[in-house]
Amino acid sequence: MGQVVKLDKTEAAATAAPHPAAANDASIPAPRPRRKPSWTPARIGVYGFLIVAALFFLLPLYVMLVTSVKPMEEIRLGTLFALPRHFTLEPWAQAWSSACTGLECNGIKGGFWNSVAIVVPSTILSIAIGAVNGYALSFWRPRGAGFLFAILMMGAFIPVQVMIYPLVRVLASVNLFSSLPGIIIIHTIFGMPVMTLLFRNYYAALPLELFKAARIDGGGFWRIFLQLMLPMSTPVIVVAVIMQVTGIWNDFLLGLVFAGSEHLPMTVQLNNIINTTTGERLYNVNMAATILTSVVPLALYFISGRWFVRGIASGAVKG
Amino acid sequence: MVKKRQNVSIAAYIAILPMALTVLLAYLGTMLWTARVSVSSSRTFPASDFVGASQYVRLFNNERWLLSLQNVAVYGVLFIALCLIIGFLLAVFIDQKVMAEGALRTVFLYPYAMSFVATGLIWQWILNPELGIQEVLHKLGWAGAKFDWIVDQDMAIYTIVIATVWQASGLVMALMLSGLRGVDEEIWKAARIDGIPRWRVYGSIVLPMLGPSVSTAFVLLFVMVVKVFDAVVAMTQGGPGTASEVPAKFIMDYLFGRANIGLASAASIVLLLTVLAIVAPLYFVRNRRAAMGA
Amino acid sequence: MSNVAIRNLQIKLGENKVIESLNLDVKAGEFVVLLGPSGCGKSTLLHSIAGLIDTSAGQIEIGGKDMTWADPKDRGIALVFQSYALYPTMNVEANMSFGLRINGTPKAEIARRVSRASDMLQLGPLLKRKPANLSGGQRQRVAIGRAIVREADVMLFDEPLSNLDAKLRTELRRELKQLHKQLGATMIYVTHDQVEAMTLAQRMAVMKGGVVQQFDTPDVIYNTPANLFVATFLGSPGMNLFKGELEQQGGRVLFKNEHLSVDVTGYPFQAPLTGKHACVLGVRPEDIDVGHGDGVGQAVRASVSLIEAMGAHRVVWLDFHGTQIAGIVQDQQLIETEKEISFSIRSYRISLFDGASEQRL
Amino acid sequence: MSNVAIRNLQIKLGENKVIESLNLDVKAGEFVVLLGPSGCGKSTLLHSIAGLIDTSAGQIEIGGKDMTWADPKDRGIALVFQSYALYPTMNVEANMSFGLRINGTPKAEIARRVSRASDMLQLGPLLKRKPANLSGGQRQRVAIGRAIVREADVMLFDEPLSNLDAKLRTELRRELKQLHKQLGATMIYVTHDQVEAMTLAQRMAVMKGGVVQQFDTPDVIYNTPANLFVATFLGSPGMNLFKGELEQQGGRVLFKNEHLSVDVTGYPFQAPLTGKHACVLGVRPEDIDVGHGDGVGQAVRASVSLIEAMGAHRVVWLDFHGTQIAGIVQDQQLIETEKEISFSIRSYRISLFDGASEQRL
Amino acid sequence: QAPLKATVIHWWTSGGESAAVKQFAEAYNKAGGQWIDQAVAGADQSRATTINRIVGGNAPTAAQFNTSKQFRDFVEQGLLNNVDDVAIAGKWDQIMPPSILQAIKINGHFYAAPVDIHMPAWFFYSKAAYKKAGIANEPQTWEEFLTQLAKLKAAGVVPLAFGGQVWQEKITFDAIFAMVGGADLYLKVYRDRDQKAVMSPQFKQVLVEFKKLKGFVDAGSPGRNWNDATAMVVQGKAGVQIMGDWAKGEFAAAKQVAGKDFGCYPGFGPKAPYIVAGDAFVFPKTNDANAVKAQKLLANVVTSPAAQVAFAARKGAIPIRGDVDESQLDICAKLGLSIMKDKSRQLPNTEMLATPDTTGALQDVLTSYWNKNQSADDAQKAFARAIKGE
Ligand SMILES: Nc1ncnc2c1ncn2[C@@H]1O[C@H](COP(=O)(O)OP(=O)(O)OP(=O)(O)O)[C@@H](O)[C@H]1O
Ligand SMILES: Nc1ncnc2c1ncn2[C@@H]1O[C@H](COP(=O)(O)OP(=O)(O)OP(=O)(O)O)[C@@H](O)[C@H]1O
Ligand SMILES: [Mg+2]
Ligand SMILES: [Mg+2]
Repeated sequence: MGQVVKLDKTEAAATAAPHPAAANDASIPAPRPRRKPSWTPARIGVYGFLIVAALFFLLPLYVMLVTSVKPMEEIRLGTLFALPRHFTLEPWAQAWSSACTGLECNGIKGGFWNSVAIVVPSTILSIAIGAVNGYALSFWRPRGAGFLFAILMMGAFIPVQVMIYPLVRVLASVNLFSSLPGIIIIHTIFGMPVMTLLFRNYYAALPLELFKAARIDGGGFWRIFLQLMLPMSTPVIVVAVIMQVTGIWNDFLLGLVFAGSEHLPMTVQLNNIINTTTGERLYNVNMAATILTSVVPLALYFISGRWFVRGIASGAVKG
Repeated sequence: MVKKRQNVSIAAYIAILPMALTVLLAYLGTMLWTARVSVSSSRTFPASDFVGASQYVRLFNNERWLLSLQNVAVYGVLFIALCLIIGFLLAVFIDQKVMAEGALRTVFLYPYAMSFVATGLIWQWILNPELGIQEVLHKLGWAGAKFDWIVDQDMAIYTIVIATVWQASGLVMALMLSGLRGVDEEIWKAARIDGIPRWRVYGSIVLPMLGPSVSTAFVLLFVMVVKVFDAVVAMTQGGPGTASEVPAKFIMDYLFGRANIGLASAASIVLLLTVLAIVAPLYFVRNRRAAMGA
Repeated sequence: MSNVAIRNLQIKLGENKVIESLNLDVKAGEFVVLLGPSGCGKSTLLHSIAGLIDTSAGQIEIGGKDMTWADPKDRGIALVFQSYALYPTMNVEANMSFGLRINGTPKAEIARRVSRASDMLQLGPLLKRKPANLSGGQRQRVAIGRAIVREADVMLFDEPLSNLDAKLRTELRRELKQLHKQLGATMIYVTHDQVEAMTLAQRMAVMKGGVVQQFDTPDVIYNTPANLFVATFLGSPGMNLFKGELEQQGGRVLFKNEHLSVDVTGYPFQAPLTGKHACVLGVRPEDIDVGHGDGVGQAVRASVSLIEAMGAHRVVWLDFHGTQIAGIVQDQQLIETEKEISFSIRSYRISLFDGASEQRL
Repeated sequence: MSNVAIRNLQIKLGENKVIESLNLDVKAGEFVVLLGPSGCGKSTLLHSIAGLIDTSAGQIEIGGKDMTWADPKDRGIALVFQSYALYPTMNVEANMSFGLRINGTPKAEIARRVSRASDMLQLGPLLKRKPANLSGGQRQRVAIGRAIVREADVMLFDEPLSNLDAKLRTELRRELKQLHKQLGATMIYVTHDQVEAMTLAQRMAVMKGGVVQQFDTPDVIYNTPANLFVATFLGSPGMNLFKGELEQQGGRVLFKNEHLSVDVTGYPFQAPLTGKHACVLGVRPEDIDVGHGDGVGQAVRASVSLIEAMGAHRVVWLDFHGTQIAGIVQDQQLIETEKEISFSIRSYRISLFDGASEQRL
Repeated sequence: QAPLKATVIHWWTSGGESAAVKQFAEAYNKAGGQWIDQAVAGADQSRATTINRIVGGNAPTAAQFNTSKQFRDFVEQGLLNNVDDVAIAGKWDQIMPPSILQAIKINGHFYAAPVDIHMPAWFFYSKAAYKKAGIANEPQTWEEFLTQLAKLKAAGVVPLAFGGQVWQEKITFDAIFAMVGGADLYLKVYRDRDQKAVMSPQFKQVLVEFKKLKGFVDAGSPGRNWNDATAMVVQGKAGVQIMGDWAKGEFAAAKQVAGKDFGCYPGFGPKAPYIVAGDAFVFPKTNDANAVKAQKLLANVVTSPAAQVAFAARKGAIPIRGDVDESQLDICAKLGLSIMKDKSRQLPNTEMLATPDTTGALQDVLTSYWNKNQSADDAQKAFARAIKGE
């Protein structure tokens, strides 16, 4: 990973040119003539759009946040957008460590490590398989792979819930039902269509000549994949990680069914807290719990940006 | 006589073995199983009898199912179009070397991280004429303001569009951004020399180059459309009435609450065939073009 | 050391039949240069030898074995891509050593070969750079380096020196020649630089539209081009052409047209002549004697339209009844544009072509 | 018509100071060729003139206006990229016409320009193809086409003909010259082909390591190189060099070393000489008279180590006490490798350089 | 001897429900067992989990279902153990209401242990709102109820706090049906699926009356969650809500006291029918002797009077048996318990009478009728088709 970061830096410095605003990011002590005033109308327009869009996107989060720090009496008033009159962090504490999810009243923190134990291997495995599939489909095209892929893509359109019953039977028949490996396999299966598609299309956009050069160099299937294609895949891997971590982290249905009671992810708890049918609802706790649960994917989103490397294949081919 | 193709490494076949197994055992298997169940009288559990097409007959006599298909068509067109447009725009604007890029990216992506059970409720509140935006406008003195789509038979489906676009367009943005960043800088330079305004470069050069990313995003969104469920349940429960019913909710209702997996399976099969009917021609056209051009 | 034999090769790209039916026999250890106009299928040919393009028909034999459908890595080849195709995420050193690392060459040997190549290509200070941070010529050198470190039996070069400066190019030309001697590898080399072609080639294949026009030593091709195309394609400027007729006048053969008459009796016709014959006479610029009849040919007069100083010599363009004729002047005589001047053709150095088939007579 | 003036330009790429402090004054309508070894910063210079690279210091003036920070599109320039940078999703025609369509050129005018360019570049049958389906040379021609249809005031060419065959190259050279005349545009042209440089340039700038070494007409540069670098960089093969000393012997000036003594009394020294002087004598291969003393210089003997036949002439490499000396032989005399032969230096054509500073004396 | 482990899947996940289920767990643990809790929010989800666990060979000891036809298929598939021993020893036949027995006793065997009784159609009203509208007493007839709603409306409060979700619409309809149409018609329609009854003018009248409520709900009702509706009553913004007795939890959370801050009544007049619903545990088939023992112990414990009343008090429900100490219960529950003693007033809810599939179809019909501009005639026809099971 360290290597990738380094690449990011040099890329940014070397390719500053086409973006006017970047003129001032190389630090040179001597006073430099400015390329342009920073605040051109176009620039203002860019920020204007982004700010408006950001406000739209943030509106629900704002409501969630203020709801999560209000006592229930205030929430019942129905003043959605008002700031809390009695600010309280009690709901957050409760959500994290004392909300009841059935008999247990330990909040959502209980399943945290279970979630981690499911997410990490599932993400890695599903991305690895998706990347290999995409790579094979784009560059090697083994016979029949196209057909398999077509069916795989069709499978993406079947509601997960419909597939659960038969999959339970299959996994039960190989003694993997209700186990950690079982849930990892399940996530890999359900992630496969989209992961494969993602990587297949990404690789389709890379210059074919690179693959040819590697073939001439004697690279076999795995060599080319590991040493050439994977390092060039950072942007798409980021997208894949975002999708898989979010999807798997937020899943509770599959976790509930396949993970077995020792491995229930924290979202099962979250669901138990917020999704009660006939019990009373503590909206503030619900919101706090929801935000708390999403902290891991959010953190990931925030730090993932540096791997959206610019011009990853630049300098490779001429023409 | 002549082999048509050069040897493909054995490793390639080994590498796609997991995919082959998954496809055969999980996907093809499930599809066949579902097809089988759909011609039985299964209720809570799969039955092994054969009742012909009666589940299908019942399905197509079911007004709610037909309405669901209709709704999802409207929803799908809008949702996909808006997500692609907004996602692309966000990616483009974020790509302008803006300050706080990481924060903005997170802002646009965060809805994707949050359970719709909670955020759907928030949307329900925000859109509710007694609580949300309309009420705020009234309080601000604009008494005539009206924004009650969520309780309006004709408009409810559009509120689902708003909320789900809010949720998914960040992902499209990320996808597009990864594609954008892959465009060779030299192309940008050439366009600057040619005096092409940035927006035209995005429109005429970069966007076509993003073809694969767009098609990934399209398929992804299409899958989301077919499976849209959480948002509907959290926001409108399919209502008012049946105004925002969608096929996935129909299937889920029959699968669990109404314990009729025969009908649910029939619906799944119909849904799958519909998707196939839409996607296959696209796929065919693309392949043809690939064969002729690139 | 492997020979490369190509038989009836046919290649389609998309709808285009790029190569129709090509035959080429390269001996083991030979240095063959491929020459041909832009888009004639040179790169396509190299790629098909390397196994990167599927052949539609025909056969490719390398080292005595049929390799038509063999995997690129089993063919024992190295290839310099015209478009470089460098690995963008690897630095120069890794780019060069990738192939060696793959086939398990010992570390020390890798280091030796890479350092030799980088010395030869003057890449020493750039070894840790990524391709994106290199100049065009530097990238090209990395592409060459990647191929030569492999020390393969058959080495394919696709315009490897096109983006290098003349000095470096001269040096590398010599280095490549040496490499060839040393490794004894078979080399097939595409270039547009005729000096390169002439100095490197043991044999030269001139292609046009996917067909080999002539395959022989550079000398033979330069001096006795097999057809009009080869004649005009080679040389800079190309051969001067005069349309006319061959006439036999009592044991002597004369080339005649409106303005010119050249005695070609001594010409080594490949087949005996019969009667009159529409024909094209070709003569290289250096065989046009400008300024003084040299006593061999008949001196005629033309006006000077352009003089190009080339350093060592001058190219003088003459307007001879509307056709432009190029002559090379080595000495320091005073020549001025727009003035009339006499020139003559060294008739013992001419080529004659059939007027219809354009083949050499 | 715009002049281009560059003052104290400094450019950094990443950590590298690629251009340190460069000055160049190109007159309006002039055709200037940039020449320099691979990686010396030619492309960087063109890109900075085009406004694609930010300058660290210095000023760029185009058409009399300070354009250091102007947008590329406001500079009135066209640029052929060394790496082509074609729009991959557009066909050849669209690639060429896109810029014109954007700036609202009338349709008829676009059609006219595109068809003229495609005729000139022989791209006619390829207009509907995408770049991916073109050969290397065809892509390069599209890149040229895209620049020339713009008919900009300043046209920048970065090795535009490097991947074309000699014949096409000669034709295009002439066409470009014509275009230059016709448009009156200022042209700055990077090439490694010295024939191209010599024939096209009104003035020529020789660069090294981001610094202009000499900027003058081709003739001046070829015949009186300003320093050792320019002397050896130009010419193919480059100038032969002999190290030695200058001695004044009663009114006469002699160049002397162990094996050689040349009378250089007639040499046009730029500054008067004083005493002994470590010095390098340079002489071009064509000024080495091989096989017979021509009576001007003193004939010495060396052994022939290599003969390169170049068609019109031969390059003879002589081993003169361990140094390789190149001579050009125009006539047909018999020369054999490994035999001894005599040669002489035309002393009225030599160049002398200071032994330490390497500047011309 | 090791304690008898019992894994129990249920969907009691809210605060009040958790407190309730804790009573069962403690009672079971005290009786020598070990309760292993598996809460899964959402009734559908919870039942689906049970199914999958059974299919996957990892069945729980007990699982929650509604006291209804939901587990009929399990019985038919032979996937459940019966608890006849416990039922006979505990004289369930005598102490439990017939509607519940009807649901759990299949082919003469007891396949479920009922744990509570919910009445899904209570009327909760805000005393503050009633005061504001000048209403003194609870309505004795449907007409009076409508008048009160009109008064509330005139006073500027939302008369009926309503959540426009299908199941809430169904609850409301069933309440009106039982009240306006009477128990006979109710049973004829739901139990006997009597087409004539469905097509009768009386039934049509029920539909018409039901739709009248539409005039008393606010614009924001569609899609609203039940507890948001309850909040309106709590706030005094709305007058009445028709909802199950679990809504008391919301009032309690807002520190409101039944009889003081809000009122509750199960229907109009002294003979109003009392709709019965509830939860039950089923016991998936197992041959493990210990597990069977655990199932029996569990069935025994959860139906015992002490556990029952402790559970019901916290859950807001009423016990399945009358022979309990009422003092722990609130006044609504006490009222319910006393009504339950009159068997003639007991009325099973639809789930007990019809398959989930049919119930669902009825919901679809009603939601269409409620939300669209559909005539009562059309709705009646659709209702008839749905109940026939087409
Ligand atoms: N992005 C970059 N970062 C750092 N150094 C760079 C970068 N791009 C080019 N260079 C270096 O800058 C120098 C000048 O590069 P430039 O492309 O201008 O050379 P050039 O004269 O055009 O050479 P060539 O004839 O090989 O094309 C080279 O030594 C190159 O290695
Ligand atoms: N993918 C393709 N699809 C269709 N035609 C193609 C494709 N690639 C190349 N061609 C055509 O095939 C012909 C031969 O191409 P090739 O690259 O072999 O030429 P070349 O001899 O190497 O030319 P150059 O000297 O310009 O590199 C060209 O006319 C080109 O237009
Ligand atoms: Mg080529
Ligand atoms: Mg360059």
